[in-house]
Amino acid sequence: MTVVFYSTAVIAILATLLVVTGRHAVHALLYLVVSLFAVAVLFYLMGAPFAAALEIIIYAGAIMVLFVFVIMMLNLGRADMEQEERWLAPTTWLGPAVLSAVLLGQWLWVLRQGGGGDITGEIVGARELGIALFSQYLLAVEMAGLLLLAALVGAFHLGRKRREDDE
Amino acid sequence: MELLLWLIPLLPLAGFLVLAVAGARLPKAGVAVVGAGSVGLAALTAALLAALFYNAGSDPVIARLGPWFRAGDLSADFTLYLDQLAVIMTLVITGVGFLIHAFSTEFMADEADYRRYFAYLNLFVAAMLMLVLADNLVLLFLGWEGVGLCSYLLIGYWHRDPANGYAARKAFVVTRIGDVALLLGLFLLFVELGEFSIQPLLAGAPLYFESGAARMELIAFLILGGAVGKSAQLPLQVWLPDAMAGPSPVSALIHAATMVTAGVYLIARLHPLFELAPVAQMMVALVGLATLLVAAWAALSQRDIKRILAYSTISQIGYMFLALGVGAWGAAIFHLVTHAFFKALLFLGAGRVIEHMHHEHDIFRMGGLRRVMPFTFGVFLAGAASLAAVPWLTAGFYSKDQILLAAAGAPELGTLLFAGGVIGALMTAFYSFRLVFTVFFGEPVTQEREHAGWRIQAPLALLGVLSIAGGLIPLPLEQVFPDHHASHALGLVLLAAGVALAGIALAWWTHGRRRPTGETANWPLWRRGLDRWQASGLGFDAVYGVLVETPFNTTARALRGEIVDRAVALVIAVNQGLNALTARLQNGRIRHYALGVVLGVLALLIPVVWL
Amino acid sequence: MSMNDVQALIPLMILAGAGVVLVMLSAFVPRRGVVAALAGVSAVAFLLALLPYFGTQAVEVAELLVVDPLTLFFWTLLGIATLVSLIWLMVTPVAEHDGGAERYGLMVLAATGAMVLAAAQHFAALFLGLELLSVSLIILVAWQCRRALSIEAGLKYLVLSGLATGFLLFGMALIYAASGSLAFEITGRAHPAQVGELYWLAGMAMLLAGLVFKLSIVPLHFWTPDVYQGASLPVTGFLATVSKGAVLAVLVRLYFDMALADAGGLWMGLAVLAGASMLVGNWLALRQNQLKRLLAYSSIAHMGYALAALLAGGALALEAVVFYLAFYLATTLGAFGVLAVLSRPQHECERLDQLQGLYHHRPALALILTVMLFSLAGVPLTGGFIGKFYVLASGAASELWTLMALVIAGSAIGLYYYLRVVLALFRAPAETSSFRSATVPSTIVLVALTLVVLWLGLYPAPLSDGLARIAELALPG
Amino acid sequence: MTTIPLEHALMLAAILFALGVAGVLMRRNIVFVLMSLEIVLNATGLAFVAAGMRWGEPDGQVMFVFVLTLAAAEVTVALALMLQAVKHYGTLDLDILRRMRN
Repeated sequence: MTVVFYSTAVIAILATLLVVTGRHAVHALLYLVVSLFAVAVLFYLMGAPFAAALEIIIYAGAIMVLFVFVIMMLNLGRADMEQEERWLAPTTWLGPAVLSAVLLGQWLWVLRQGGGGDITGEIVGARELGIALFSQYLLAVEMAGLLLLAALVGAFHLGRKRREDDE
Repeated sequence: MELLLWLIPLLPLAGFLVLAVAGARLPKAGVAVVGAGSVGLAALTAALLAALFYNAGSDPVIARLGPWFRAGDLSADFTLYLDQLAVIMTLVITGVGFLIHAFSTEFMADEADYRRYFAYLNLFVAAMLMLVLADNLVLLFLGWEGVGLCSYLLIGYWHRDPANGYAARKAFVVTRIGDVALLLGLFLLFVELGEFSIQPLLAGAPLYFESGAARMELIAFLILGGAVGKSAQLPLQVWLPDAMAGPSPVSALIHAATMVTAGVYLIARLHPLFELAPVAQMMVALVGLATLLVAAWAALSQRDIKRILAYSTISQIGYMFLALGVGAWGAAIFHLVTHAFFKALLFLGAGRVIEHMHHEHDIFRMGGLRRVMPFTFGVFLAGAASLAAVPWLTAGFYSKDQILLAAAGAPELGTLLFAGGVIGALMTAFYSFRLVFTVFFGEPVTQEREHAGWRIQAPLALLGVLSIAGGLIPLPLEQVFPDHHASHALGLVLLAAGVALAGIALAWWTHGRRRPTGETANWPLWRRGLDRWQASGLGFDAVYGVLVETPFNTTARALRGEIVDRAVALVIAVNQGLNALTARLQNGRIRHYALGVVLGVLALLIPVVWL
Repeated sequence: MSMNDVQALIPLMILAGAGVVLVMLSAFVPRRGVVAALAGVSAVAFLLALLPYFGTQAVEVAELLVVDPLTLFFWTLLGIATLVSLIWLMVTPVAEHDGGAERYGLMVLAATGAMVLAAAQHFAALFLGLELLSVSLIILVAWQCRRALSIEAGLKYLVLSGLATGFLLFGMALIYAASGSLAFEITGRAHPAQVGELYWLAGMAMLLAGLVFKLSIVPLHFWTPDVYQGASLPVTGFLATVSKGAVLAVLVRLYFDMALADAGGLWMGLAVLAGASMLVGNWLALRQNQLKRLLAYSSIAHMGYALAALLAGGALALEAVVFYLAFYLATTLGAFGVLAVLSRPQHECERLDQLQGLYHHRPALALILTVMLFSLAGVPLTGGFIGKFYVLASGAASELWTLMALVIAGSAIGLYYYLRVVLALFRAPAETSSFRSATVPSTIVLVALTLVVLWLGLYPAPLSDGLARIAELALPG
Repeated sequence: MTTIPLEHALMLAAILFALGVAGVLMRRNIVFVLMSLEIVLNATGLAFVAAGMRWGEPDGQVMFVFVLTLAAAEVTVALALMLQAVKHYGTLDLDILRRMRN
């Protein structure tokens, strides 16, 4: 199992790397889905099957499909790929990459100190999660609902196609 | 008495509020009545209060209006405190202030924005009164800020000319540098003594600090920094001569009764702190000495009538600092009072002259005004005599004499301080009468005769009388200041007197006696040469030129003003440069903004990980 | 959840319910005025619902929220600010197609998020409150989708705020990993003793970075001027007051509940950022002629001062921050109010030259704006002076001389650009300038705000005493 | 069942997070920037779940659910905004969106 964990982790990292450096939007999106699947597997391995399911259903399912729709609407083609090629000149990415590496270095240095304990893989499933959500976190769930409502209103207003826009 | 005390600053404040809010509906006469009347009433109140105060044996009066605020251990109330020092300051501010207001009602009658002028003036007086009457340092700082704000508003208002924008900025930057120092000093004081109320603070300081303790010296130095900025002393004197473009009565108010004397008052008020900080106190004396010499020297070569007076203000305040520095607190206040009289008079008189000459400021384009402006000449002469410290006749002589004697008696560097003061006195007498002779003597440049109503004549006359006789007014300060033993050597007195007379004589020689002569073409050569030599002031002109004008102009050109001027320009430039730099980073690119976010995270993360 | 809990949440429920109802209602009620009025009523109802709680004990609500005197104070403050923002939203004229009534509902939802934030004592509440506030705000910022600037501002805010939220969440996760709890106090107690102290500290650093992003602390400040400029005036006002106030509120609670003053490196990092904010904010504002950007830069500096006060630690620091917030909210709302009142449809009053000579046409508005600018500059007799004084007093009490010197120097620079605006108000008006006159309701609000600012400057003692009591209760020991 | 050190799970989250940050910093195309933001949020979700499992509590997963909610809400608004931006600026290039600057 340990082998599965680490190999999945490597897959997640590689897929994510391909997303970040990708040229073609749809390809990048597919790599992102791969990465999300990998993370879902990790969730499962860590003993969180429900989280794994959510990761696939909502993240890889709903949210990514939204992306696909938009990319299709924008009809990104070969020209855009060439443009991406030009935008990704070393002068653009070198500085940010170094900075991100410094950040990562800091984190890894902190995490290497250890002492965090082990994940035993004991399962905390949908039942416990549900109880927690609807007892002590009930208020938070309500808040999440409001959050979604706000986003809905926003998307409705911003995405609305108005008659006068067509002129 | 408590109520009366509060009335004094509140009356001009009320005047300001009325003018600011309802002034638009008032006719000019109404504005004049409110503007001058409020200060006049304050002056009357002050006089009444002073009478009561002295009758009651000069015991301090404390008037608490109510609490102001409290933050932790720190609290400040709206409380005024009247003692012998505050009484004198109040009388001078309201009295001289009222005379200037009264003068302005007629002098400024043609000004389009009469109302705002008086509103600012009233606010100015109110802020200054708050400053001198404050019982705690926070209230004092309120007055301090108010005075600074008013001066900035006035400069900003009158400087329509964009070229003068620099002057306004300069005044702003320079006085702010002083204010930063002052505020730091006050907070340091608070942290050490846990008190903002002045009297307990002054009483507590000697118990808490050893004389010469490092913290005490630091505090005194910071306070001195504030005083130096506000009172235009070296090295922060540069803003004052440039801040002259306002109308003359404003200059009179800034230079005589308010604003620049704030620094002198502050140090005098906090003198026990300076007594505990001998190094800082010596610094006060040296700053004063350097300032009085440099400013007097600068005044020697000015052509603009108001700039001469401006430099003379800096120089005279240098004398006050000198007195403070040698512990002659009473002498400093005495000179502050007489200076208020004659400097207000001189500025108002200069305003009359400038107006008469149709806004000509250059004294060398004037002349002979004695004949056409006899009244102005009379009072101006009284003021100039007092400034020049004409011996035994004028108020200025008595106050300056006290300072010089005190300097001579100083335990350290007494000779140096005295000698510097005497040289300054010589220059003072010279430049004041150079001004008088050039402007009022010789051939008249105009035949137009002056006309002045009583609202102009009465204040000038009164100030003239005070400039002469003001030295006889007793200024009891024994409850506030410790006794000061000054030297009383008759020789020194005579020396000071003689120097003043010599300066006047010199001025007569170089600028009074010499006037364009008649036809000389058919004189023999020797006679022409003699005449030219005589006409050139027996060579004094050349000496004058070599000793004063040339070096001053050269240094001025070389340094474009003064070194400090450069430093100020540097402060401005640095801030503007940083403005440009930071603004360039604000380039609109999300990616760059996101870099900022990551940098911020790192800025918090790295110290956590590595410290 | 007991009855007691429910009771404590009534004000919050009113606000949240009103938000939902208003959003729904906007679809059916075509009249903007009706929705606007209802939004105002809901804010008033929220404030009225607070009344019964004054003088009661602290109530913890299901671990997530706590309603104690400090919360009540913040709620009152933010409630009033919300009400005033709603009024500015009403009085600012907008082009017809930008005037969707949903804006009122969104603003009420954002306010709900702010209230949750101010009462949060648990990371879940912090996170959701913050995001409800942010997401609603992003939409409000981008609302005028015919203006390119509005969209640009919305997108900038969204991307940067999303990134900051990422750090915030990762920080929370690390703290949780180290301490096993998401409640402020429990994790705070866990910090010195437990294993993984470095986890805890690094997590806290990232959490704080996410929070100070919303306060526009340098160098996380870059979004501020662009978002301020792109949003419409009332939304900017809301962003500058309610959003910053709520984040500052939760920062105060975090700081004291988690004893951050003892975390040396963290403290040092925050101090550096606070100092940088004071200087950079003021430098940026020096020559700015765009009023919204000017206020944005000035807010950077002001949040730097507030953070410096917090860093001093102790009861006095708590008092100082809360007082500072109170004065800052009143003053900023006043300043934005004057600008909002002077705006025209599709033509907001946002440049300095548009204000030139205001005094000669609308003396009352000019005087009100002058009071507000003086207050921001910290001129005595206004609330700003006392606020600055509080900051300095708390700094002096902890002997933070460098920070104090920076506060004083920053204020010295700051005065310059505020006075620049004041001078423009009193200068002779330009030929072409014309000014709208204020309506009666906005005049009343503006006058009230002015009186508050002056009251805070002239007689802050009652508020100070109240804050001292609150601070005593909030800080055990 | 297997045991995994918490550090390793968190390190993975950190790496994914850093990759996301790098994406936000260096991509000019809005679509990629938004995807990078999703990576960032997903990484925090992973960290939460891992931390929750280390304590054997559901709280970590609860936070993950909320993160998921936020991701959904944010992406909805973001995509709508992106379409508007394309309409106004005619490009997906974020560097062009800089009409507001000093």
